[in-house]
This record gives sequence, structure tokens and C-alpha cells, in this order.
Amino acid sequence: MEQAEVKTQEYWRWPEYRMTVSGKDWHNASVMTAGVDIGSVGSKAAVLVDGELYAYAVMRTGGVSEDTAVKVTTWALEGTDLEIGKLHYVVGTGYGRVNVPFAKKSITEIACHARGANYIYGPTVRTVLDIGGQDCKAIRCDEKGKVLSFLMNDKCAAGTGRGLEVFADLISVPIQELGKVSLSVDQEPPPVSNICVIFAKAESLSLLRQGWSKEKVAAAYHAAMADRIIDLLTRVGIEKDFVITGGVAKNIGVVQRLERILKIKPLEPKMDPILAGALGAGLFAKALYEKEQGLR
Amino acid sequence: MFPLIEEIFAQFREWIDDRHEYAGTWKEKTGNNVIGYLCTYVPEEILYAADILPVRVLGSHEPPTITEPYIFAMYCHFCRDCLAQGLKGKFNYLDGIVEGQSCIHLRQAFNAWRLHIPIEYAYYIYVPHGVQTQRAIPYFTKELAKFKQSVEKWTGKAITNEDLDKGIQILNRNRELMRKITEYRKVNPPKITGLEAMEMTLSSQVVDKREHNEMLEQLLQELPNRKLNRQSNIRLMIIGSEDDDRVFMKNVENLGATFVVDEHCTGTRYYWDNVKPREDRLEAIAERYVNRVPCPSKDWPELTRIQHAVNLAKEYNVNGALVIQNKFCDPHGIEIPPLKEALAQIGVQTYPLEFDVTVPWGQFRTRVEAFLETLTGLEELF
Amino acid sequence: MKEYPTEPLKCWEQAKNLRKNYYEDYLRAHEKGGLRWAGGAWSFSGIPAGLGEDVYCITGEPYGATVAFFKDFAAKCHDATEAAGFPRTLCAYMRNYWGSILLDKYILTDGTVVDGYPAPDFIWQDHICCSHGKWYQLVKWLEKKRSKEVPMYCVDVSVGYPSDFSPEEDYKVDYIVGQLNDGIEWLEKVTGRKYNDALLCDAVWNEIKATSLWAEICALNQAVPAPLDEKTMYSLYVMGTLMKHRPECVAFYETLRDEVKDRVKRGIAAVSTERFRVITDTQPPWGFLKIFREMEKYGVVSVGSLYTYGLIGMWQYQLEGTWTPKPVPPKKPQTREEALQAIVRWTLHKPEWAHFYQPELKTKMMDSIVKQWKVNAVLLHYNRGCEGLSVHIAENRLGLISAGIPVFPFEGNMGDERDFDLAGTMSRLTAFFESVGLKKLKE
Amino acid sequence: MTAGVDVGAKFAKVVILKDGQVIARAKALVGFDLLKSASDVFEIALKDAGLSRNDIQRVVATGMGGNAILQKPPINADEAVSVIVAGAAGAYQVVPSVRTVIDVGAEEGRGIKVEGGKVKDFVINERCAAGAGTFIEAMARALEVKVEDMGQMSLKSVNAIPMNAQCCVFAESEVVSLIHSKVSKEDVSRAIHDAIAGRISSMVLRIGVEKDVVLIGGCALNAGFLPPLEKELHTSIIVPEFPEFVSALGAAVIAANPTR
Repeated sequence: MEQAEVKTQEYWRWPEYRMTVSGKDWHNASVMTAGVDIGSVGSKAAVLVDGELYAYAVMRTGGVSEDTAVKVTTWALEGTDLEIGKLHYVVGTGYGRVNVPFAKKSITEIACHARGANYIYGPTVRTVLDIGGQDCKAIRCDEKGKVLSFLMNDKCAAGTGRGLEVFADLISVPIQELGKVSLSVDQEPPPVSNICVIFAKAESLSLLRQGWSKEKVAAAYHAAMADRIIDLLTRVGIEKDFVITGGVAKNIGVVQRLERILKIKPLEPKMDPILAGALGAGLFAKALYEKEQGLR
Repeated sequence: MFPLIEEIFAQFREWIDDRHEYAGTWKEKTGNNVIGYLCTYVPEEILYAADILPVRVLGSHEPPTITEPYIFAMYCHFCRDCLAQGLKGKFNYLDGIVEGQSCIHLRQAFNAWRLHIPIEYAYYIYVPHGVQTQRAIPYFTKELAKFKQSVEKWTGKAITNEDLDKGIQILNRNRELMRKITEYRKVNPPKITGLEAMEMTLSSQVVDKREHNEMLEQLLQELPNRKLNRQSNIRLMIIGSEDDDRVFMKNVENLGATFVVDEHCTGTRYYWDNVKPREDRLEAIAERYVNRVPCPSKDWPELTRIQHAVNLAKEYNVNGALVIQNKFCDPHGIEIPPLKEALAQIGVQTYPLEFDVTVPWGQFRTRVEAFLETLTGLEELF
Repeated sequence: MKEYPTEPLKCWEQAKNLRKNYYEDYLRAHEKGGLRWAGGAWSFSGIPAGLGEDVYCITGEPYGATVAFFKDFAAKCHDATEAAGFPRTLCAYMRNYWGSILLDKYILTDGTVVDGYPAPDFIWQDHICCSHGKWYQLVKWLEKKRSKEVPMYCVDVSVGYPSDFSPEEDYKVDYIVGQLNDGIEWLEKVTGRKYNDALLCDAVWNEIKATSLWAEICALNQAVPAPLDEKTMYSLYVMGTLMKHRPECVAFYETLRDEVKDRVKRGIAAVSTERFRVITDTQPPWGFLKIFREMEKYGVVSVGSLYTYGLIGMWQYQLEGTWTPKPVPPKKPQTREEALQAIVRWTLHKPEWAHFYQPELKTKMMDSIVKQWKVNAVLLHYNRGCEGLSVHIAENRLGLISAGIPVFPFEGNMGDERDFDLAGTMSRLTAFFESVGLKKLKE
Repeated sequence: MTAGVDVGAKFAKVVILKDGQVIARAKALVGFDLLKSASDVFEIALKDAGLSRNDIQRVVATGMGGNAILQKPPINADEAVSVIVAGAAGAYQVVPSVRTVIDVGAEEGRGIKVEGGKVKDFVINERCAAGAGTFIEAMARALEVKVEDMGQMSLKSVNAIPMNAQCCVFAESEVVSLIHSKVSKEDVSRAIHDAIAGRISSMVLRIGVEKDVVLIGGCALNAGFLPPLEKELHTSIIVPEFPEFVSALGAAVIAANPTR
């Protein structure tokens, strides 16, 4: 008795990538450090030469953090003749921060994102919103990128990167296009009443089956996400300049809605905002190395 | 061979871990009754007066799947976890179950217990909520008289003033000693950890306080010469409702910080106030429970508990406070914003954590670590 | 297929206006030199009445429900309270009410949102569940930030249900009477007004009559077909939650009682297709009252609930198991002490009180309703929005099932739409109707 | 000859009955167009049985999307019944001694009390799919193993780790942290299955568990699910052949007795 099966496409899967940023020659540099950010969903490695971004890589977090840490860092260094062994100091951050075998120290992603945001966007940053794989963090920091206070979403991970992945699968739209799709509606529909992924799933499905377009459902979902994020921001208190880091910073559906509601325009990133955590870690690594060498 | 002091703390831990065996043996040894109580508003003085061993019903931190038929899952995990222990037969040695009115969550655990778990004696004390009114003490005195009668009827033995004095003496001594020991958390570094303090209080709630008092007396002699070396000097406070999550305490203190004081009914709130002697013993007991550090469910119209927490934060010189909220606990949840504000006014930063059936350390670790980093500011790295 | 004759209620407009004016009177009280107070629907609202004819109140639960009815405004209220740092698991009425203050907006029964939340001159509350006293304690806290210091008095009534009273337990009544006596002195102090005992006696007498009348009206719903359906009753019992101590309330319930009597005499149905009678329990999800219309498609009518009957109605539970309206005492109280004694003893009889302490007693009451009101099944609303009325609901379910009554429990929230899944609930409800052999009526 | 079509949250399933005997079964993923997805599977089933729509006297639809094919060509279902009623009828057909049906699908877990194939009481998980197939899939992804393999894996585990499965995504992050703290994949899969079993059993306990207990629905195919469930409920559980087709079968049975 034959049973029909249908092949599914993995709409949630986002592209992994690496890049060597500067042509700078590390051989005559004094400090080489790296920050390795092992997130719940994505892992990032940022290699810094004299405190400047040299190379980086972004990939999906695997089942074993140690392997992922090695993989992502090695990949970042691919094509350069620099190796992990040559790095003076490595700091691990993110969910798997304690599982970076070649890291001397681990620092939480909250501190690292604030520091990284300060590096990417400059000293005027006062509020950092990081929407990661499963956490959403609202961080207040000073001109040096030091954390003053922060809040994280409660234990339900709805409305974070992971939630978006599930949602992308649900409405069969590649995750990179979700934001754009969600904006292609003439008029904003009411937010889905609950963004607990499963609940939203049931609700979105019924909306789709009532004849709502994917765009409309996506809009409703993103609107709900924005609402939730804004609750967090208002609780921590939002002050300019405001920036968004983490993978979801690339989702214009979320970003533009936040802009619309908060009436504050987030600063334009000068480099990939998903790197903020890794960058911050890399910068802390530099400071720690210099401290170790009695250079500060 | 351990130094004596470590043995004392080991004894506290053992008492908590083997509390069911302990109560069982106590029963055989003394031939007296054991009563389980759900809330610290149950006047243990009267039970000790009747030679009954009161033990507090606590949970097990496993998802309470078997309580679904009896308690709607929107009520706090603690009341469901408590009932689950009863349903699983962990408390089969109990002769009675008593609840002193506080929140409706525990009231439900009490009624489900009464209805679904075979038990000889069940009593609900209508402890007044209006503890800030002048009418509460006279009313509660009468309510206590009624409870006393009921116990006498059950045990068939009259409770004399002398008996009551005995009960009061045992409880007061226990409270006094635990307060003295708590004093040693003021010094820097403190002489006991938050985990040890929690284990001291929890064990006091599940064993014969006369035995517990002996341990405390010894501990009090040993403490002055104790040196605790803590790698970090971050002084934390933990605030919330019922909290017997030792794993969480351990994990946080392993990150370097030390809990130097708490505001919990499984902590200082339990032993902060003594019974002040009065001719009418019941009136004296009533006064103690009406004027004790209140559970938020009774703390209105004024927010006196928050003021108390602020004072503790000052006296114990804390750097930051973790505010844990047992999910669905309305009385405590309602007070979070004013509590946060009051502590902020004396420069104490707070971080809220929502506790559920089990504590997801993976998630909480990041929050706590980041909170500690915020308190230190990672100064050296800027 | 048999259809009953039906017709709209004549006093519907009157009800609408009473409710509308109530909120507007509160809003404009100061223009008339009057006083405004805030407190719960369960509070001893007759006592502040002794301060004069020009004292207007706003009760918290009905206001919270009004907010809930307008989902968009409710959503704003929830966001505001969560942004202020309050957990979203708290009482939904309370969060709607706080949200309204935090937004500094006041909503009227027709959905008009007025700028500026009208702060009360004083708070007069009673503490019935874990939240009631705390609710207004935080109102005080919020108002101090937003507008002014609002004095608060709160009465503790947590002495148990009269069915466990024996005469020597008068001290329980005295405890509450004592607090009310203190409360009157407090009222004089904070308002600077002279207290009038005659007005107190009137108010108390009104309350006793109004709450007994409502029970009488509910008892008329035992008729087949039911002259009233629960969805309609919500708009009628509400008067008792707003102004149970006012003469208008007594007058309205007298009119209503006579009209319902007449409907029964003439066999007028609330729902022409009545086939299957149910009762619910606890407050409904106010934003989704359409579930009642959906039920009608199966010929299912909710004839009420212990909640709609017992929140305002005063009843007597006879030992043989019947449940009847509690008769008004022989004579009207003449003095302050008489009035306070009377109202405390009367209030402690509120059936909704029973379930706070004894699940068995509540189950018995529901069982009697099922029998006397010829009910086929019970729909239990596991209400995430109200710890107070959902307390012991699982025990009631067990009790009703062992009494052989079909029970359909469903989760929701009276005031926070995020906790209610309409599509899911309807499909489960449909499954339930099928399981008891009902089919959708041809439209 | 009758047919039952179960349009579930993830799969559509069709069963064709001839005089009480199953002559064809087919299933396929459900797309957005319920009617089309269902019709396609229906066609496959007909093809297998070498039949055409006209050979089928009555078709009864069930499942979350059942109404979508009611009186709509090409299937033209004559009636739609709830998945509760269908599940009870189907379970009764395969296990006549059944008193309790546990039906765990993609997004819903259900418990049904049955007497003579009729529903006595039932319960459906509200608002959270932590006790359902979607949950296992999400977890499998976090664990980077095939859903099919997870069951077997969990059986190899020797350590029970309590896990808080309140929220699907949150539980997933908990899985991630378990992985990070180097808990073996076997133990993690067990933790996941225990969590689901715990959730399902606590729900089923609401209606009370009487033997015989029958487990149906897609999750019944998962080997790792049965042992913890039997342990939680302190009872043995029967898993019929083709458990995911039982509700469709029930619909077909109902179709065969219109005057039930």
C-alpha cells in the first residue's frame, strides 16, 4: 500500500557566511584577539587585529558548542594565514560562552552587545535592543558602552529569531524575505492576539484559511512581535541614540514597525549588526590581554 | 574529619533531604501526632503546646502533573507541588493538615488535601487579612481559642497556659537564635552563605525545634571563628514569596556573589518576630501573627513589607537584589513595581526573575551573570 | 421544528441609560460639588451613602469588564501595565483598571474614551480575594504619582461562609461590624462631612431589597422556555454590581421582575430555538460574548450561572437541597448598629462567598441549579483572569461529573483576550455538543 | 463502501472501507488549500483501491479542516464530525474493549473517555502544543537529529532529567542549554519525551484513565513516547496498527452507519 509524502523546503534556514574585512597584515600587528558568540541559534566569530575587525564568520549553532566554536572561528580565519593558536586572547559569549574551548574568559552577551554596539555605532548609543535567537534584550548603556541596566524577555521565547524561523516555515516564506513580505500590505492588520509560537501558528493558520494573504498574516505576526519588544523597551526606558543588534536587526518588518511606534529612528549600522556580541567580546579580549601584559 | 561547623550545616541539609523519614521516626519515638501546615500563618506555638510536631509542607520542584484534576494550572506551582507530594503519598505519616489563611492558592491545596487524601484531622484557621486594623487582634484571639478547642477535642488533652508558655518558649528561642545567626551575614565577607541560611530556615520548618535549637546554639558558638572565602564581594539580597530552591541559590553563589539577606517566608520573614508575653497567652500569639512581617496578601492599605525589605537592604548593605516572582502569585506580583522603586531610591538595583515549576538555569544563568556584571560594571575593561 | 415566540425586553433602554448615567455621574460628580469614591462591586457600598445624596462611586470589576469589552482599549491597558513592570498573570480587571489610570484615559459604556482619568476622592474597598485590597492599594500608589494622595479604607471580610457559623461565632460578624464602625469615623475624617445614619439605613435597606429582587428574577428563569438568556442577564445583573444600594436599582429590578413574570406567563422565550439548557460558571470572556450566539445555532441556551445568579442575588440554601431567593428581613434597620449588623449578616450570605471556602458547597448549589432550572449541561469557564472566582473550579468539575452532569470546561480570560482562543474553543465546544448528541440546526 | 477523510493540522489521511474492511489508506502533508490537499490524497486512495468517487456511498470528514471539504467537489463529503467523535469510533473499531483514547497529533493532544464507541467525556490541550508532534519536531531540529530517530535514541538513555515544557520554543532553548551543558543526545531526547508524556498524562488524568487505553495519532508512531506515558499513567497502553489513520477510520465507520 503506497503512501504519498510531500517534500518540504526549509524556509527557516538562513545563509551562513564569512568575510575578511581589512587587507591589513596581521604580522606586524601587536594584539590579535577574537570574540566567539555561541548563540542558541546562530554562532559568530569576530577576529580583531589591534582592536579592528579583521575577519568574521556567521553560522548555525550545532549540537555540540565546542565544535561549533572551533568551526566558526576557523572559518572566519579561512583564507588568512592566521590561526586560532596565534590569537593572543579569546573571549566567549552568548548562550554557549562557557563552551568555547580556546577562550580564556567568558562574558555575557548583554555586556558584549553593549560594548559591540558602542564600537559599531559610536559613543552616542544609549539604548541597545538585541533580538537574538531565543532572547530579546533591552540594554541601557553609557558613552563607553558600559551596561547601566537591562531587561530580557520572560521565559517564553515567542517573537524572537527562533519564533521567526518557525513562522517562516509556517507560511512558507524564506526567512530573509519575511520582513519585506510583512510590509507589503496596504493597511496594517490587527496583531495576532498571541505570539506564543504554537498559538500564533494555530491562529495564523486559521487566518490563512479564512483567506488572509501570507503578507497580511506576516504583517499581523510582525506587529505582535513589535508590540512585545516595545513592552520590554518601555520597561527598561528608551533613550536616544537607539540601535538594534542581532540577527533580527536585518528584518525590516520588525525594525520599521518599531520605528513607526516608538517614533525613534534606530541608527544605521556601519557593519553587520549580528556581529555586535562577538565584536564586544573581541574588544574585551583586547582589554583583558593588555591587562594581562600590564599594558593598562 | 569535618570541622564541627560543617557538620552542623550537613545536619541541616540531611534534615531537609530526609524530612519524611525524620517525621516518621519522631512519631514512633514520641508516639505523638504530626501535623502538616501549608502557610507560616499557622500558629505553631499552639501545636507545640499540644505536643504535636508541625512540619511545613514543601514541594519537590518536579512538574506537578498529577494535580491537574484538582487545581487549575493557573494557580501557583508551589500550591500544586505541595498537593502533588500529598497525592504521591510522601506525607502519609501526617495525622492532620492545617492551613492558616493567607492566599487562595494554598487554600486550594488545603481543600484538595482534605477532600482527596485520607487524613484524620483537617482545620482551616481564618487568620484575619486586615492585620493593619485595630480589630484584628481581638478577632484573631477568638479564632485561636476556637482552634485550640478543636485541637483539644481531637487529642483529648487540655492545653494549659503552661503548655502554651512551653510552645511560645520553643518558637521564640528558635527565632531568636536564627536572628542572631543572621547577624553574621552583615560582616564582609559574610560568615554564612545564602544557601546555608536557607537550609537553616528550611530545616527549622520540618524538624522538632528543640533539636534544631541545640544545633543553632552550637552554630552560634562556632560562627565567630569561621572564615568564608568568597572570590567576589558582591552582596546580594533575594526577595519573593515561598522559595526553597536550593539549586538556584547554589548556582548563583557559584557565580561568585553571596546572598547576605532575604525576604521570604522560607527565610527571615519566618523568624523575624517573637511572641511578646501577655497574661492572655492566645492574645499574645494573636498579636505576634497580626504584627509579624506580613505576607503581601495581608499587607494593605500600607506597603509595610516593602519598607521592611528596604531596611534589610540597608542594614545588610546589599549591592543588588534578585526579585523572584512565583508565577501566578498575585500578592507578590502586585508589589514588584513599588518594591523595585523603593529599592532604587536607596541605590539598590533589582532584577526580576519569574520562577515556575522548575528553574531553567540555562536561561537564568545569563540574566544573573549579566546582572552581576552590571553591578560591578566590569570597570577594569573600560 | 418547534419555535418559541420571542420579543425584546421592554426595559432594555432603561437599563442602558442607568449604566450610561452611572459612569457619567461619576465623571461629573465634582461639577455638582459631589464626592467620588472608588471600590469593588462587593464592597459595602451602602456605607459611604451616609455621607450624602451627592456621593458617586465607580466599582472596579464592572469597569474592568467594560474595558475588556472594547478589545483595542483593553490591549493598550495591558501593554501599559506590563510596561510598568506588572506581571501579565495578575487579575485582568485589575490590570485593565490600572492601565486606564496609567494611560490617563477613562472609557464610557459606549466606547467613548475620555482624556484624563477621574481620580476618586477616597477609596472604599473590601478584601475578598488575594487581589482586592492590593488592587486599590496600587491604585493609591499610581494616583499619587499621577494626580494626588487618595486616602484608602479597606474592610476585611475573610471570616468564612455563614454555613459554618454557630451562634457563638458572632465574633466573626462583630469583627466586620467593628471595621465598618471605624470606617464611618474614617469617612467623616477624610471627607470632613457629618455622617447621616438615616441615609445609611435607607442605603442598606435598598441593597437588601435589590439583591433579593435579583434572586427572584433569576428564579423566574426556571421556566421553559427561559424568559432570559445569560448574555442578556449580563446587562441586567450589572446594575447590582454598580449601585446595589441605590433606589434606582431597586426600582429597576421591580420593573424587570414584573416584565419577566409576564414573559413567563405568555411563554415568551429569550431564544426561540431553545432545545438544550446549560449554565456557565465565572465571568465570561467579555470580548467574545458571540460564543453565546454560536451556541444558539445548536439550540443551546445558557439560562444563567451561579455567578450571574449569586454575585448579586441573595439566596438561601435549604437543607433538602433546594435553592431559593433569601427573603427580606421583617423590618428595616433604624439605627447605625442595626444597619451595620443587618448588612454584614446579609452580605456574608452571598453564595459567591461559599466557593471561596468550600468547593463542596458550591458544587451542591450548582447541582441544585441544574435540577431546579432544568439544565442539561454545565460549561465551566476556567478563567485565567480571575483567581478569586476560578478558585476550586477543578473540584466543582469533579463534583458535578460524579453527580452525573455533563461538564465542558474551557480555558479563557474575562479581561485579557490574549488568553482566549476563540477558534479552538468553538471547535472543542462543537465536539462537546456532538458528544451529547446535538446537531447544528438548519439556518 | 465508505470513506473517512481526516484533515489534520499537518497531514490529511484517507481510509476507504468495504464492509468493515480497510481496502485503502493514504496520507499526505496538508498545504494551505485544504480542499486541494485533501482531494489529492483522496485520489491516491481511490487509485490504490482501483475505485472512483461514485463507488463510494458516503464520505465523512473529520479533523481540524474537516469542514473545508463538506459538500465541496471533488470529494463532496456528506457530513463532518469532530475528531473526538471520529477518534472514539475509530479506536472502538480497532480495539472494542477501549475505554480511554489518547490521541496525540501534530498540534493537539486529546483524551477521550469511550463507552461502546460513544464519547463519555473528553479533554483537549488548550493553548499550548508542548504535548504534541510539532514540539518533537522543533526539538529534533534543535538536537540536529531526525524526528524518526529521536524515539529510539531516547530509549537508550539511562538518566531522567526533569524539563520544563511550558512553551515549545522555550523548551527548545532549554534543550539547547542541556546540549551546551554536555548532556548526551540520548538523555535529552528522553527528557523531551518525558516532558511530553508528562504533559499529555496530566491532561488525560483530568478525565480519568480506565483500561483499555489506546494511543492513536501521529505521535503513536514514535517509539520513545509510549514508555514514559505508560509510566506516568501507571497502565499499559495499546498502540494499534496505523495509529495515525484511526480517526479517518472512525469517520469511515460513521459513514457506514448514518443512523448511529
